[in-house]
Amino acid sequence: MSGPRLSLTDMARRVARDIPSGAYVNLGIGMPTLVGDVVSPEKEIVYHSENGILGMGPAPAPGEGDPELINAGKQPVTLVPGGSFFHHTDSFMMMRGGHIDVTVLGAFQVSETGDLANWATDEVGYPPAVGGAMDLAVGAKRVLVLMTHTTKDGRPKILPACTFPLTAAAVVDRIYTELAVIDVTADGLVVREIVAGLERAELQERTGAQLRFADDVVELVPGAV
Amino acid sequence: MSGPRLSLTDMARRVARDIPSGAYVNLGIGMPTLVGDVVSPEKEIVYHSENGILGMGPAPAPGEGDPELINAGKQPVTLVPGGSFFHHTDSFMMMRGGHIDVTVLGAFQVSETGDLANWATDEVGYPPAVGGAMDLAVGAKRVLVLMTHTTKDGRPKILPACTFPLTAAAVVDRIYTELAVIDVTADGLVVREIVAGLERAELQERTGAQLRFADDVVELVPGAV
Amino acid sequence: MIDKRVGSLAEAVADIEDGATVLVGGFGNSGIPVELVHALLDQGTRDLVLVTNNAGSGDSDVAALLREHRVRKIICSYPRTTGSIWFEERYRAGEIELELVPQGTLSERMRAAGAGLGGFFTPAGADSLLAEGKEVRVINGRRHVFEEPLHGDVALIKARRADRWGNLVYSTAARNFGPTMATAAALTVVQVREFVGLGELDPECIVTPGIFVDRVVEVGV
Amino acid sequence: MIDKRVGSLAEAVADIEDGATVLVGGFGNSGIPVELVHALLDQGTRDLVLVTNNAGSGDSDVAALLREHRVRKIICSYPRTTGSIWFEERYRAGEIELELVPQGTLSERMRAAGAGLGGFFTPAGADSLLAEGKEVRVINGRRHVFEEPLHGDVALIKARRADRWGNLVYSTAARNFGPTMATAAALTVVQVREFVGLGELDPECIVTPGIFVDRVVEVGV
Repeated sequence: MSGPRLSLTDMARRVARDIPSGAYVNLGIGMPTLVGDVVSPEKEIVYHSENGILGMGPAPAPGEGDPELINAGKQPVTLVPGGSFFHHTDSFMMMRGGHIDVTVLGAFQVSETGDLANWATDEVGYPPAVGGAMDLAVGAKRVLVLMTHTTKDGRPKILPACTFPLTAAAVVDRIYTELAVIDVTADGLVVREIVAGLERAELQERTGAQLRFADDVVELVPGAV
Repeated sequence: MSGPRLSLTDMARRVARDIPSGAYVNLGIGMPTLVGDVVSPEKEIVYHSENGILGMGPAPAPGEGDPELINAGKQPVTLVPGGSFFHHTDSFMMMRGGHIDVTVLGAFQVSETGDLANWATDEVGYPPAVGGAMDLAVGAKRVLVLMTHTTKDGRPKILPACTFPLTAAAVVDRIYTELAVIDVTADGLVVREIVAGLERAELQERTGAQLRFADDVVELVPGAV
Repeated sequence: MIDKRVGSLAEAVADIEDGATVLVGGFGNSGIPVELVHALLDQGTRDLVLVTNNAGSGDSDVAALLREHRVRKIICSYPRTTGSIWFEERYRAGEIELELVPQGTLSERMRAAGAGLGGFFTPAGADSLLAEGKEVRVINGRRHVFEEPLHGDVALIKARRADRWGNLVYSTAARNFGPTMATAAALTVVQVREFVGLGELDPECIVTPGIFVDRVVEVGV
Repeated sequence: MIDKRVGSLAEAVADIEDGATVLVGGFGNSGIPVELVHALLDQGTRDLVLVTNNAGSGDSDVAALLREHRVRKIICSYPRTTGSIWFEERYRAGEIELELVPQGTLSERMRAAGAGLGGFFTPAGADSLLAEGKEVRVINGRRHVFEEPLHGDVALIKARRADRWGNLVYSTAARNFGPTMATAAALTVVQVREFVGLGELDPECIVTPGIFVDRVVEVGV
């Protein structure tokens, strides 16, 4: 797709700005993982991993580390001072019980009422898999979605209603794409920020649901987020 | 009450014989606590306390011990090697979840179908208290009741149906009194053992429910149990 | 920087409001956050709903709250213990509401709150008076009663050590309700014997991860 | 004397029967009781119902059971991972039944079994296809789905150390499903890196008390 857009790093940086210091954060697999790399080092963030880790640190040096100390994406990680280990059931208490302040999730689709579809498509014959997505979506205090604005073939992913199977209804608080930052509000979708150089009409065109624009829409400048 | 009867120590000894080596055991407050004192030292028994102890040992020497290391009866205890501490919710998982092999409980009344009444009487105006009795009664693999055969004023405590509020229905496996050892079976109450010198008719007279007698009723000799 | 340590007991309980549901740790005299409860008494809050296993004994802590007419309702499993004179007095006078809950159910209801569950079926108490007015369902041939989650506005608990993240370890049987209550309250306040540096607690042995803790205060005992 | 140690992997799994429901610990490649699963493979049991978070990867352990047609049904949250070739092959051929469960619900259902509960209501999945055919109830304004306890005939798990009572401690994130599965099975079999003497494990740090464990076997890794 042509036209102005944020890079992946810009998108991750934009999400990172919204994570307050002191937050307990669970980053979903894939694109959301990038957010951890660009959070300001001045913030003290406690990362949670569904497989029983609080205080997850960066990957160990190659060849070092504990092969069983992995994150939800099955990649090797470390533990920071103050971190702890616990079993799966306790880990999901944290997720479902409202103890995680912020989660950043990928998505196939988000509806204008904050419904989230991020676990299954309409692909037939392929075995389904759900993991911890549903527990996290219903339980985190704040659910941020980080995704491309449209599918690879240009179809909108922000829709009046999801067409893919739901992960959870009415859970998404904010959507971050390469084009905009959009809040899910009781009055529908509200654009807070838009990539510099993109017309509002064009953003609407690439979006399946009706957008409103905040009074003070901010411009996001690629490379300077 | 006159006539042949077992002493408290005899009764506790008789119960202790039925606790197999290796068992996880929870002893109720009061009379059942005595059982722990007379179990054969050749058996290795792991005592559980509802307040989060497995491997509870005897009371510490006077003036020693940890004031917060107490049993369910709020008395100071110790921990044996191999013992562990855990929180209340985990402790009641053990009790309710069928992990305790044997519990010995006191009772106000037991019915012929094994209903247990051991938490409330018909006393009016006195505040009720239940503690862990209900969880233990429904959850232990084997529920043994250790109690006097009748009330202080001679009324039967073994009845066709309990008149006091139930703790749990159909949970008691065996009843131990100063007069007899009685099994609760699908065919009703079956006397397995009777104190030496007591007529069967007299035992029946002191019992509110119908008794049957096993083919091989054993005599219990006071002082030689 | 995350720092959940507060400098005084008074500060730790300063914003607890009238009418709050307060979970108070302890079993008998083991694990009671005595100093925090006295700070709450001094703070003056009224109309409290207390959730605690026993209803106090003698004149201290929970009993003192009862004595000073601060408690509207108590949710517990075993209010009647040796020396529970203030509870008994308030109860007989009809001045306090009592919700009696089997001990395992009490703990499990708080866990359900902490775990974000909508309730559960338990066999404990299903055959008893305590199931009256509640949904009873036969599951696998056995009667079960439906029990709802029990949330606290505040939890007051006692632990042995804490770091600035609020990670906790406990001491022997004083652990009892603490770890569960910590998960079930909107605000969890902990008194500890001592603070330790971040990283000094073994990550394999932390019982309550700091995510469940809001404030820790050192009382030295 | 209580001694749950057994001398060989073969002995540890000898009496597992055809048709058994087997809980297998592990998340990704962390905490999988590889040696126990291979012993089960060698033992020859068929028609298994496996409960495990992932459906195996490559040719080892769970994947090997699938390859050798030992598994009738799998209950898990994330069967599709890199290298889950045997699962995918069996699934596409219609040779294996799949019950897909949200990960937290999977763990919580096993906990309910271990805790003697009759089931619970969870918001996770209540808005989704995975709630189809299940009871849905609105609690405090939110949809919840009723989930039943999930019992195992056998649990196969991995821990770091055990004593002869079966007390266990784990290693970092390999703990994952182990402590919960240990509570939920009629027979819990554990492979450990090393045995230690009774009393050598800190009673404050034991994660799985021996009451939940039936057999431990030392595998040295």
